[in-house]
Amino acid sequence: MSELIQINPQGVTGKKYWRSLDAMEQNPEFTRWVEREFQENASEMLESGSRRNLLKLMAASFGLAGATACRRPVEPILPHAKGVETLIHGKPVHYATAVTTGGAATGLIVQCHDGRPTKVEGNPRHPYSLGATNAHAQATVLGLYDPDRAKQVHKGTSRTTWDEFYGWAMKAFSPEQAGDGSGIRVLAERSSSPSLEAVRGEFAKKFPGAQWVEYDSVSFDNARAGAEMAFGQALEAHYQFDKADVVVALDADFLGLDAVSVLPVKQFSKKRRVDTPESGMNRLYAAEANFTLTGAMADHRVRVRASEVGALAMALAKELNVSGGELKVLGNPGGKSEKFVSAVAKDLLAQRGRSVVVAGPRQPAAVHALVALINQALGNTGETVVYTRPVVSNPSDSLARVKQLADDLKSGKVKTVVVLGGNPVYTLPADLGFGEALTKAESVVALTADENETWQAAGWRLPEAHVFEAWGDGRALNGLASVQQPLIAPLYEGKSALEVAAALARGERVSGHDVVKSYWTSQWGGEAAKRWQKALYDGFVEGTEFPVAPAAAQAPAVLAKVQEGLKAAADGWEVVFYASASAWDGRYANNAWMQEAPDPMTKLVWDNAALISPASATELGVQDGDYLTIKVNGREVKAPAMVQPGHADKSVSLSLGYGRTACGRVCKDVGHSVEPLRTVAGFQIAAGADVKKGSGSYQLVTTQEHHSMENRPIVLEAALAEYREHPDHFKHMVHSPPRVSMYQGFDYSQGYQWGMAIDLTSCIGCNACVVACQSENNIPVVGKDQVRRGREMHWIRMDRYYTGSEEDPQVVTQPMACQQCENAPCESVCPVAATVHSAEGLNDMAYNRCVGTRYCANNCPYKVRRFNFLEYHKGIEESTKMVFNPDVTVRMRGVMEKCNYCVQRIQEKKIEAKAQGRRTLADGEVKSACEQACPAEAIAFGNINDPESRVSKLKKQQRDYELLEELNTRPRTTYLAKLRNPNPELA
Amino acid sequence: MELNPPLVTGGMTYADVTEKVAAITEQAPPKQWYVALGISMLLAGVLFASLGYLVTTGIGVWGNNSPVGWGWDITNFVWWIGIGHAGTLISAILFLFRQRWRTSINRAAEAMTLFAVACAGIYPLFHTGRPWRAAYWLFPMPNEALNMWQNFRSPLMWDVFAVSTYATVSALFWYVGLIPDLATLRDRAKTRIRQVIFGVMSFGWRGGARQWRHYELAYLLLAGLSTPLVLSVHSIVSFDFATSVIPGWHTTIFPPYFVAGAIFSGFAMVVTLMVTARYVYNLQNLITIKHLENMCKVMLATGMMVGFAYGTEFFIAWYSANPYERYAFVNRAFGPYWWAYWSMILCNVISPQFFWFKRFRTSIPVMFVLSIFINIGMWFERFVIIATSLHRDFLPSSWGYFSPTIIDISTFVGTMGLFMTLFLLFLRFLPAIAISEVKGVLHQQINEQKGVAH
Amino acid sequence: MATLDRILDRLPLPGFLKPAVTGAHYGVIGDFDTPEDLLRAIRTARTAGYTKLEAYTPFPIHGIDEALGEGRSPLGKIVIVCGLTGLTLAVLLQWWTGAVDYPLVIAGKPLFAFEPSVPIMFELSVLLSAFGAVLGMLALNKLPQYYHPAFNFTKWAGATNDRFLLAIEATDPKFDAAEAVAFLDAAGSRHSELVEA
Amino acid sequence: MSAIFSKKFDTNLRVIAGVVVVTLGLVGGVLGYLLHPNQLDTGYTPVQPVGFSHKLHAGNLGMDCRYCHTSVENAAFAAVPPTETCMNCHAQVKEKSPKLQLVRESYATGAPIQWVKVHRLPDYAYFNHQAHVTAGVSCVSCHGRIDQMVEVKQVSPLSMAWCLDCHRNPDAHLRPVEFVTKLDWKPEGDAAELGRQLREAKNINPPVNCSGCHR
Repeated sequence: MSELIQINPQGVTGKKYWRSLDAMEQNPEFTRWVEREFQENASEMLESGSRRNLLKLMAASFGLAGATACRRPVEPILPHAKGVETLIHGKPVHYATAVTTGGAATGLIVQCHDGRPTKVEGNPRHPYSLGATNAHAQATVLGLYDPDRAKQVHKGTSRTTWDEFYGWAMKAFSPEQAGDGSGIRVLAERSSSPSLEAVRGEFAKKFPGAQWVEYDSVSFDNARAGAEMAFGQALEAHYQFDKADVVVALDADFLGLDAVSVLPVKQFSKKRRVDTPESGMNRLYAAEANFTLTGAMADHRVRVRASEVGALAMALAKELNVSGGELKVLGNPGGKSEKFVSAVAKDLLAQRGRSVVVAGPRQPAAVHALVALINQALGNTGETVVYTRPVVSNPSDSLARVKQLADDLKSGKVKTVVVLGGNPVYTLPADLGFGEALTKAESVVALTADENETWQAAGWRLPEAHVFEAWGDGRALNGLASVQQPLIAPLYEGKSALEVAAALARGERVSGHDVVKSYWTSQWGGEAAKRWQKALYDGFVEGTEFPVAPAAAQAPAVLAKVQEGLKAAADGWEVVFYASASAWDGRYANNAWMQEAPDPMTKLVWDNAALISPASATELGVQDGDYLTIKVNGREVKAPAMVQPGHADKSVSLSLGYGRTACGRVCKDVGHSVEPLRTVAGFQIAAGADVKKGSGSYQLVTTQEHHSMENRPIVLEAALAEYREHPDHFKHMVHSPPRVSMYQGFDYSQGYQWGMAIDLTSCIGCNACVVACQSENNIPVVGKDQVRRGREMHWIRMDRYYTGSEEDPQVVTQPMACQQCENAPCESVCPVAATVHSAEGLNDMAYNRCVGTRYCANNCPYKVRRFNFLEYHKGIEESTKMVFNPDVTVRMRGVMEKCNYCVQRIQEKKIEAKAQGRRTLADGEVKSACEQACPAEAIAFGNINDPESRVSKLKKQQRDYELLEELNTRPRTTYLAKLRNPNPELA
Repeated sequence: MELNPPLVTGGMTYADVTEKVAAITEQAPPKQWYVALGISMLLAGVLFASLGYLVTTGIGVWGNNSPVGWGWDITNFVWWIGIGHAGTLISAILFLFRQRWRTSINRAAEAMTLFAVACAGIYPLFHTGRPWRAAYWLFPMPNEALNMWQNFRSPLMWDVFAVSTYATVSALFWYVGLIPDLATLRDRAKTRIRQVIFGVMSFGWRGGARQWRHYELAYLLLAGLSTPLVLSVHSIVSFDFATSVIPGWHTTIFPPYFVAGAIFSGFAMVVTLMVTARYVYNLQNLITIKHLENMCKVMLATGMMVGFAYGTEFFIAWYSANPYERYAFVNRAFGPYWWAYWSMILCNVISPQFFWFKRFRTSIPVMFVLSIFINIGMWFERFVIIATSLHRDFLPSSWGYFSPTIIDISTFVGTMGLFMTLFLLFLRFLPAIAISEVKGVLHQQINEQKGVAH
Repeated sequence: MATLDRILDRLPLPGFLKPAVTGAHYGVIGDFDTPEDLLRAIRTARTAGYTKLEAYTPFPIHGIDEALGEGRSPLGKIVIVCGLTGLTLAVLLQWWTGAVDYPLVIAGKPLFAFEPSVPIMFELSVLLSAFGAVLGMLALNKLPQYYHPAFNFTKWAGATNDRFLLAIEATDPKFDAAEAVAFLDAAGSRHSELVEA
Repeated sequence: MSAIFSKKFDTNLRVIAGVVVVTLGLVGGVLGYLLHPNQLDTGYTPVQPVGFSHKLHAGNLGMDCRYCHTSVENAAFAAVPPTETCMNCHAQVKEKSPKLQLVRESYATGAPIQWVKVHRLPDYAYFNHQAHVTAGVSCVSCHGRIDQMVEVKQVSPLSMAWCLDCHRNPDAHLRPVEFVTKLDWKPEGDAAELGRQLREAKNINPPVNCSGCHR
């Protein structure tokens, strides 16, 4: 990231950029589309054009076979009438901004091409990103161009304007009409925005009787409630995995779906990395029901039902002698866990102050309190676990407040409801009957991102601006504030929650920019202007972190409360709800990249499923795809079963976010809604379920159908101890004849020679690289049916294998992209020389030369080549085309494509360096998209001729191996064998 | 047992031979011909519709996927090319070996070659994602604008040369053989239009002794050229697979194995067609049981070779101790495509064993049914080699499965329609039996009989 | 037109355009029952001193060349030259395009090598040889030649069916129409006649 | 039986065939020549909405190319200037000229002038002005003597073969960077030798790999 250019802080700048865009795009059709878009209804949008499908134009002109220029199309150049400073056509610029999920902000850098955001990266200087991102952040940019977004203000189903709305609102929210506001309720998504908090204060002052409720569909309240139980105040726990040698995850997916996972992954993998056989390595224990990424990384994993985790924690606490006294152990958390608990306890005790015990957000508050006690007893508090005050308000009781809101609605106390963001009608506990309750209010105002269930239930339907379109701010989990600056003026009529809230609170329309800027300048006083610029440039506001809160628990008193709060697990089936790795709580359901990103564990695409253990499947007599009928307290859903090896028995894991009823084109009829099962009491874990085989079955589609390595040396794996004893262990795992070539080979000793090393010890298999690659390289989405036929297009795929028994397997993951073989089998078979080697060791793929015999793909032993079987870009909206990276050709049907180490980035940096008079690129200057996104820093890319480059150093490790080396393909991508650090006691 | 049964029976004269063969082209064809042509043309129409849909929509209309980049397309290509081989074999190799029994079947067999190669040629062209580019990029034409050339190291490039050479040489060979017979038709022609058409087509052939001298040498040379050519074509087709790294493909046995398989399937197709034509046109005296029996012997021999190759593959996979190779072959027999494998074994290895018995070798219904079995089996052989090798190769993560779509089926059935259309038109309008060659055989036979009589 | 004919005559186009016969008559053609009769007649005619003889038969007949005194056909040489041309072309094509004009590193293999070039070398040799054989045959036989006086023979149709014709051409120094008719009749011809040119 | 074809048939056939072959050969040759990128793609001179004369501005007045094409050293695109750039001078010079009506309108309304693109590469070819200009490849190497053109005309075929010619032998097209926009610059002494020195000094290795231009 060589330069961060801040956006012109005038609110209208974005608009100007946007206006300039069509000129830059030189696309009259596009201009027409924009104009029409602002005039007419969205139904008109179903036009399919693929004008910018560059290669398609080639096809169209084929008839003229080279004579195209006889009738050369007149192509206009439309320069600006007035120049725009800072904008150089064709030169991407980068802006720092932030995105808030679950109330916590993460810093991002967004790349813009000619005024349109095209690629999201992490902000290297933001402590919760450190340059990396997760898959969802990568996909945010596609959400911006989602053609099914809520676009225009509606009253009921008829089109209206913001003026109309504000005209009504200024009256309805005037003291004359609303009085003290006791009839007003605001329901907003969890926010850590200081500006919004200030606006909320103004609103409360204006309407003391009104209530403002914040909620989370995927709730983290339990953790904070647990802290409240332990320390008397709701605190946010921060686990410093980079200081912990032993980590115990109790139903905690801190590497996966537990909120913002980038930082924990960064920290964890730092302790996991093995540079020499002597390096230390942390040890991870996991106890969980569903198989998560955290469980996959674990050195020891024990499968227990979610409701049994409390008992296990209690057993652990007892073993650790937390209370110093007698502890009541609940039930039997499973046969295997006894040995597990004692081994874990021993390990923890040996690493006092250098260990972490972490409970998942799904676990009840008592478990979190118990875990806080354990950490305290181990001396971890203050070392590896610190507490701060939470960044969200009402941190521990949002569900109760939502319930209160629903009750108020039902009792008719509420006249006006304002929903700011989210989709409460779909995500709130079903027993609240929120959609039904809303009808009791006189006026319902909903500001939503898409025309979702909540939008449909509202009277005033307001389009919410995308995070890249609006000013805002937010705090990272540790309190560090970021200003969220827009990268483009709203494409449609969207406004942010902050703008609407401010208008309602102040009784006048205000721009988001003014609200945010005036809040922060008021905080700074003197050097406000300079600090504002710096905050925008840095992507965060220096010095806003919260101080560490003192946290000390009175063990016996807390234990008493814990024992009171913990119940023994009930027998019978239980249901666990988890956020989907793709759709999350449904907010990414219309994001095609996320739908097509396979679930990291099940590899399921375009669906959710009811995950059950193999034994449970046998018991129920079901196979993958057979319907299950799941009943909880009289509520029932039907969902297709999927066998998840390593899942706890008698437990069903259901992912949220599917089966939406009011939804865009992407998520139409995708998956099964499990939301009807969620209740206030069983919002995350529902016990006492009745699970039966249902009638019929359903087609589930995965990107990987075979899950065993068939004893082949694909992912090489060993225990750390083994590696220490025999550092050359992996060199002997594959026996192949001497790799002698008939040919002399080519000299690759000069200049840049690109190579990649992927550390399988670090890789957590999270998909960030997959989506980053999709975004960078204009990779099409093909849809469920095409994936079923085996035609997914991902250039990098995340292979996942199970090893060991079906009941208790271990998992290894392996990112698999083009290996850039020096002796590439694909090259010699191409009849038209469309794929040949470059002087820098790249396996070039010239799409415009390819005729599509698919021979190269057949002959690729790694099967990483992707063929455009159909026109996969056909029918995508003009607006969605704006997401394309202009530096990468959009491939037409009939051509082969594959990873090329982001050659466009290599070229860009090489040209830049040369223009600056530099002879060589520095290591790390060129980052492939996958490398840049990877939170585990498992991927290293660079010049292997430079002995000091990161990739060269990794390749020098003894763990380094070439996949299928016996074929003598001499791949440039090599893997570093996977190490685990098992506890000898449990081995 | 007669040592050397006559190849032309029924005491036919030269004029009888002319009359018998030429009359077919001069009289109105039987009703069945029209029915058959109607059906064939309909199917050929299905082919063109399928190809049109394919070109306008993409390869995705077929079942091909990743990892099975080639499915029915290349299977059908190899199958059709293989079928073609019998024609060349009969006309060239048997000619060189002075096998006189070839004469009554070589013309139709050569025509079959041409039409089979035409059907085969459709696939390499249309299996590409962008056939409009493949059409001219695959031939080395000077290209100043791009400065790009083909990759002559690619087996597909070799295919381009092999198949186009094969098609050209076969057409030349076939047409050279036709010239004297076209002259016969010209001289028999009753209408001006037939006179002109056959007159033009026969180039003014007179059958002068000097013409025959050059002609015979040309024919001999073409036969001599076609013999290594026909062996090379299927060898080169097999290189598509043999030079790759995929287990199940990467096999040195492929060239002879493919050639044997090609002859096997080609003879089966000749039997299928000749038995039918013989029945419809009453050609029992020209295509005798002796001809058919000889073909059954060839099928038995080549079937055994193919069976031996199947066994060798398994042995080598085991002997190589290469786990990927071993798996590939175990997977063929016991994996998801076990049914294809065992269909292949049943049709190709078991069914020709009946030909050990003269009773079956000389039974028209038995050989007809078995020839169809062999054609099916040989199709499965190619499918097994292509699809089962591809669907599970090195990394289990990329394993997949191939299922054909309706367009796969319609394209394949369509090529049969095209083949039958061309073949029926050939039967109707051109001498289906080499008149002059049969007369040569008859002359020799007459002399031999005289010799016996003396 | 005559000048054109002369020019075209001199063009090195094999077998082109030279009128088969000049003069009013082509010669006398006799019509025989069997190849053996024909062979006998040829031998008699040669003994009788006729030199410009041509036989027309529906299929090639062994021994007729010797009987007519014809030597070896030069076709083999033509084919060898064509085949070698094909071979050379193939080598040059693959070497020049791969190693000279745009050398591209493909799969780490040499820019030009003998082994992968064999298939195309072979195929091009065969292709050009086959063209050589067919076009050479046509050229040597002066085909296509749509008009030939022999077609004027009243019983010509038999020549491509079951009759065996022998022509004594008018260019024969010993030629005399009446004598030739008588000679052929005597040699066993069923019908002999003087044929127009 | 009488002959089917007349005596003249063979001669006529050959004459006709000869004529056809010669004609086809001629047509093929002519087409091949005309369709060659050197003929087909060069000479394109579209009519521009404003009669801007490069000869006047860049030639007679001696304005540097980069006065208008500002981004040529910094970006892949050389950028056609905004109307504003025209108005820098034409607010004072020829401010009433009817020829500049469109320019003034554009400036007043903000509507862009619809220039017609002259040099057009296929979308899959990623040409980068910055890379060439900073390496010392002059504008003239591709665009010709723009300073002598009243109307801009494409003088190079911009075909792949043409690109490769220079990428393989760049020496003749290299000059010190300061003279890049001096279209009439001639090296003192041996041009090839100077080019070689520049290439070595600046480590210029133009790519001839696919990915050099196609991504």
